[in-house]
Amino acid sequence: MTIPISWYLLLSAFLFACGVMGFLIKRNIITIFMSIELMLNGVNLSFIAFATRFGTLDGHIFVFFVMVVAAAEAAVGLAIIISVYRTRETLNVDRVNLLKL
Amino acid sequence: MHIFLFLLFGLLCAGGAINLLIQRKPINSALSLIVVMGSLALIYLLLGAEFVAVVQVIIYAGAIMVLFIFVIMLLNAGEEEHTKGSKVAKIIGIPGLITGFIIGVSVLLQHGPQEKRIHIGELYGSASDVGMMLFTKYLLAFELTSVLVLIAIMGAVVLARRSHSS
Amino acid sequence: MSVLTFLIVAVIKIAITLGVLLTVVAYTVWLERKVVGHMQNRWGPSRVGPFGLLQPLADGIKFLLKEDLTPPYVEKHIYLIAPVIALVMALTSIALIPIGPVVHLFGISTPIQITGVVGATGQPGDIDAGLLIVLGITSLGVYGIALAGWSSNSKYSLLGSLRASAQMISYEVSLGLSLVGVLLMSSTLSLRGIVDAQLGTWFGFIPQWFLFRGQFIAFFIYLMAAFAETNRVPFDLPEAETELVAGYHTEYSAMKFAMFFMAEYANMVTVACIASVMFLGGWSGPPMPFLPAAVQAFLPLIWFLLRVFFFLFLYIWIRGTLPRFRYDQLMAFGWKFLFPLALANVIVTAFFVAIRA
Amino acid sequence: MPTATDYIRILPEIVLSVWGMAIMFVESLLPEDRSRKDLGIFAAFGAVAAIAATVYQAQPQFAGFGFNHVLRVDHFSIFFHLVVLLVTLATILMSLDYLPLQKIDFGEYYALVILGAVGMCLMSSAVELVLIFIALEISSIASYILSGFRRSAAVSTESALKYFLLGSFATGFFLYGIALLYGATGSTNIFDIALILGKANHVEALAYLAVALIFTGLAFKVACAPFQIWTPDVYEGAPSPVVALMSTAPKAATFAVLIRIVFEAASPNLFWVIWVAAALSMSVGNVGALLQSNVKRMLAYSSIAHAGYLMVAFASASNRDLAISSAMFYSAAYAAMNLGAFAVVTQMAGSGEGYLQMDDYSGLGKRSPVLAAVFTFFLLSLIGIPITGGFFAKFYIFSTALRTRLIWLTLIGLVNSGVGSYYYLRLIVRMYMYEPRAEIPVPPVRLGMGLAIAISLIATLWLGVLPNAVLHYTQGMPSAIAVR
Repeated sequence: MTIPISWYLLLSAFLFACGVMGFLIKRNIITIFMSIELMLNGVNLSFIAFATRFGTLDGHIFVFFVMVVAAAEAAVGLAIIISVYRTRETLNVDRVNLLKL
Repeated sequence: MHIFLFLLFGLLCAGGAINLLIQRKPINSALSLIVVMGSLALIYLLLGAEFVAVVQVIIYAGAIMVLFIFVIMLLNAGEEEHTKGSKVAKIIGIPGLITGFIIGVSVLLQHGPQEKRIHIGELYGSASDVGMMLFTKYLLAFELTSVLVLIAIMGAVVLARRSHSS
Repeated sequence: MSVLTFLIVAVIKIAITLGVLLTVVAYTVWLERKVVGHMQNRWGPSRVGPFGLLQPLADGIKFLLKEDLTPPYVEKHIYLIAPVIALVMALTSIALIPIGPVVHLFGISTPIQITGVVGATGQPGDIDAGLLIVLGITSLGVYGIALAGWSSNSKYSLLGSLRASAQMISYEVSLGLSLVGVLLMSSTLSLRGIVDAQLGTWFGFIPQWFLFRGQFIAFFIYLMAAFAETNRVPFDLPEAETELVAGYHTEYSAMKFAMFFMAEYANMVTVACIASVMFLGGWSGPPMPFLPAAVQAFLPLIWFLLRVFFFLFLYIWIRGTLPRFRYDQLMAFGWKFLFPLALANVIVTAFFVAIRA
Repeated sequence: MPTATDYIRILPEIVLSVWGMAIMFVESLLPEDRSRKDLGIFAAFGAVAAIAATVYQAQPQFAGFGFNHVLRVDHFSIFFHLVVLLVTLATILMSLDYLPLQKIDFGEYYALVILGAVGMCLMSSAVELVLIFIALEISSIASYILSGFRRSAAVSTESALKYFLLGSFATGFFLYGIALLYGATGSTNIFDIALILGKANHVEALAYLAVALIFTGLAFKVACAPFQIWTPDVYEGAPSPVVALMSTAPKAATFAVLIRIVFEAASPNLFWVIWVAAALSMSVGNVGALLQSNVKRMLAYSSIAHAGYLMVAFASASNRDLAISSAMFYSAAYAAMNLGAFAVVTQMAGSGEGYLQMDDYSGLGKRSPVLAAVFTFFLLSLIGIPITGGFFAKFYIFSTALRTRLIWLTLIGLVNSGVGSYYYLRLIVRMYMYEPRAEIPVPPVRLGMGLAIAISLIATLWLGVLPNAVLHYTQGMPSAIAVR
């Protein structure tokens, strides 16, 4: 049995859309950040699927770098979240509102 | 077999993603994200990307998400409050997202590549292949990640450490 | 090999491995109590059966029959699933470890390794990234502990699991780096390939283990990091009973507690297996031509188990000897000593490998 | 194997990395109560050394692709290297006395600025999307951290949080765009992509979608409407020298990436998307700025507006050579004048960044005539008055637009410039016509700050009075980047 590549691409688009949706509707900072990770995961699936299509490894390499960047972002992001929590004692993004939007 | 595995893990993935949105407690969202990442690793295996699949488990599930859970535990993040939220996000964002998603899906379906089909066991992304490419064609990018990680480490330390006594 | 035989063989291998592993786990507990007892001038278990040999059985029955308490304010689902995660991750990783060469039984040849298969050429095949998968699975084990502490809704548990996750993440780095030297020298990630790279001898009697080929510093780093990864003395801060009652499993009782217990000992076995494969040449050993053929067939297995036993004994020995670290000492040791040392080892090894190439 | 020439092609980046690491190393050796000013001066020398390396690199024999075609040294990259590095230098200089004043005197600050510049520099020379992505992330992550550097101040951490969340969100779009572009062409190298897309008879819808997503991601990063929402908040909360940095250098670098992608790789024509983005940015920025009473917020909105003006150049893409050179000139001029404006804001803000309201600038002309004059000069340049860099920048942009027959867009731009001049002038009027509020002290300008202001002043003036040299250099560029 074989599966067309576009199935993988649709799954990837779905994950990406879920991530964007989470970014828009979630209110907890950590969950919002997790939604961003979900977006990146969706993108990674696209890269791997396309890499399989072309039979090249560039997509794999890109995913590898995305992971490294995600790890770096996670470290910095969580540190920022901790420092926000220290000054504001809340994790709700709407209560982090000293600056008017 | 292949199609069954794809459907199984694909549904797990999609279910995890939806569960992330529905759950109110951050820890549950984190767990569903781990489910998504785990099933993605298995989907990568279906696509033949062996090395990436393993690295996905080690880095995403084994390091990044542990960090998330660690912070959730540390800050004792409880149930999400219900607040109004940004109106701009809801008025512009969600319709924009939906239209974007529809456009994206239609483009992927119409013009997306469909010709190539994948056979199970067609492994080609082995660690040595990826490593070879990483240290030849993408050498500079690889070296550059060290600067990136250095910045991240330094930043995490600077932001999260307690103030100096002075 | 047809798919059916493959499945049957796989199931048999899994059953045997699981049986052996659980027995080893049970008797490691017995051994520990016995050895530590003797070290402290006591007898250790001695009532149930000769030398207390049936003690693990009695303990098992006790765990099964005890009342299974679930404290009222726990996060129920996570609380229930945490010990399962810990145990499953601990038991799964053993599947990738090559325990012996190919055996021929009833006309079927198969390597003694759950994930191994015999390829078309009759050579044993192994997963390319075997070691990475083992590392991946072990790195998932931290979830069991972290979630147990969080879901118990008790501050001792939470502190214990915070300590445990920080400790495990920190030492995982040194653990991984200590293996890189071996990987550089064997230039493969397949565990079977790594064992094959150490099969020869010098002068007919010194085995060409990586331990003797310049990786002894890596070996010691690995040992220390492995102690920390398995939360054993002197790194057993997560369950330091004088400070934290019992750490992350304070609120667990009966079988759920037993799962954590088994997970810890299963992890010890896995870590010992990896150490044997990476540094001590796996199942290799001197040929014993004077033994009967039936025994010879089991020799590799025996060599392997001997090594594992050595490591398990070492664990127990150290537990009977050393006091516990302080938490800041533990972190400083991991990051300021082991980590740079492991990095230096990688650099030096890479240098020598490059010179030779 | 990389050759020696390959290494020369990343010489500025190497210098910066080594310098950054040296700063980190020395920082850990210094006693805790010692001032980090010397470290900052050391960092400034690092920026100067990197400038020297760039000048050395600019020799013609080093031009070309390096490291397996992942980067390319040409006029274009040299130009943006210089912009980024000068901004970095000025930022370090203006931070020397700022950090002790805010009690955040840590050496890591300088290391982050220097290492962040590595990313910004590489963004302008990279032609491989992998490398661009990592370089972009280096510069962004460094900016996230820097904007939360006053970590005991709630506004600063909040600003870091918002910047971080929206920045990573944008990264997601950027990446998805790259993934689809890779899917449409099978390559991640800009020149290969250009070749493949150029050969195809019709551009696949996939490629359109991909470029649109990439554009969305980058528009977030350069604060271009409709993705500008984060800008005022982030700029208000972040430490002022950091705002000076991040509103100029990473922005210029991101524009460099956009130029590479829009003019080089992307045959998909996004004319209307860019047109709308440009018109919207100019209008939103200028109208938003009118309503502000906080100077930092006002400058934030003004930076949105300026991103809009720059987008006009992108809309003139059919007039390729002129568009590229005017976009480059504009980003340099904008960097110079905005840097100067924020330097003055930094100087005025005082301890704890207490004095940021327009009201606090009343009577500055009497209290500190020199500072007021300098600030007036930068504001006039932001308006686009002759003899300032801002004038020629706007002039080239709009004349390019007119030659491309973008009548409406030019009209919108000119109207917006008129609206814009109102709020800049309002500040100037406040400085000279209003009575000073006696209780606000004007701290003396220290050497570091003076040098920083001097750099931006000279740059703005030079671009305004003698634009030809720079313009000539930028006009050499289009042919340079077109060489395959």
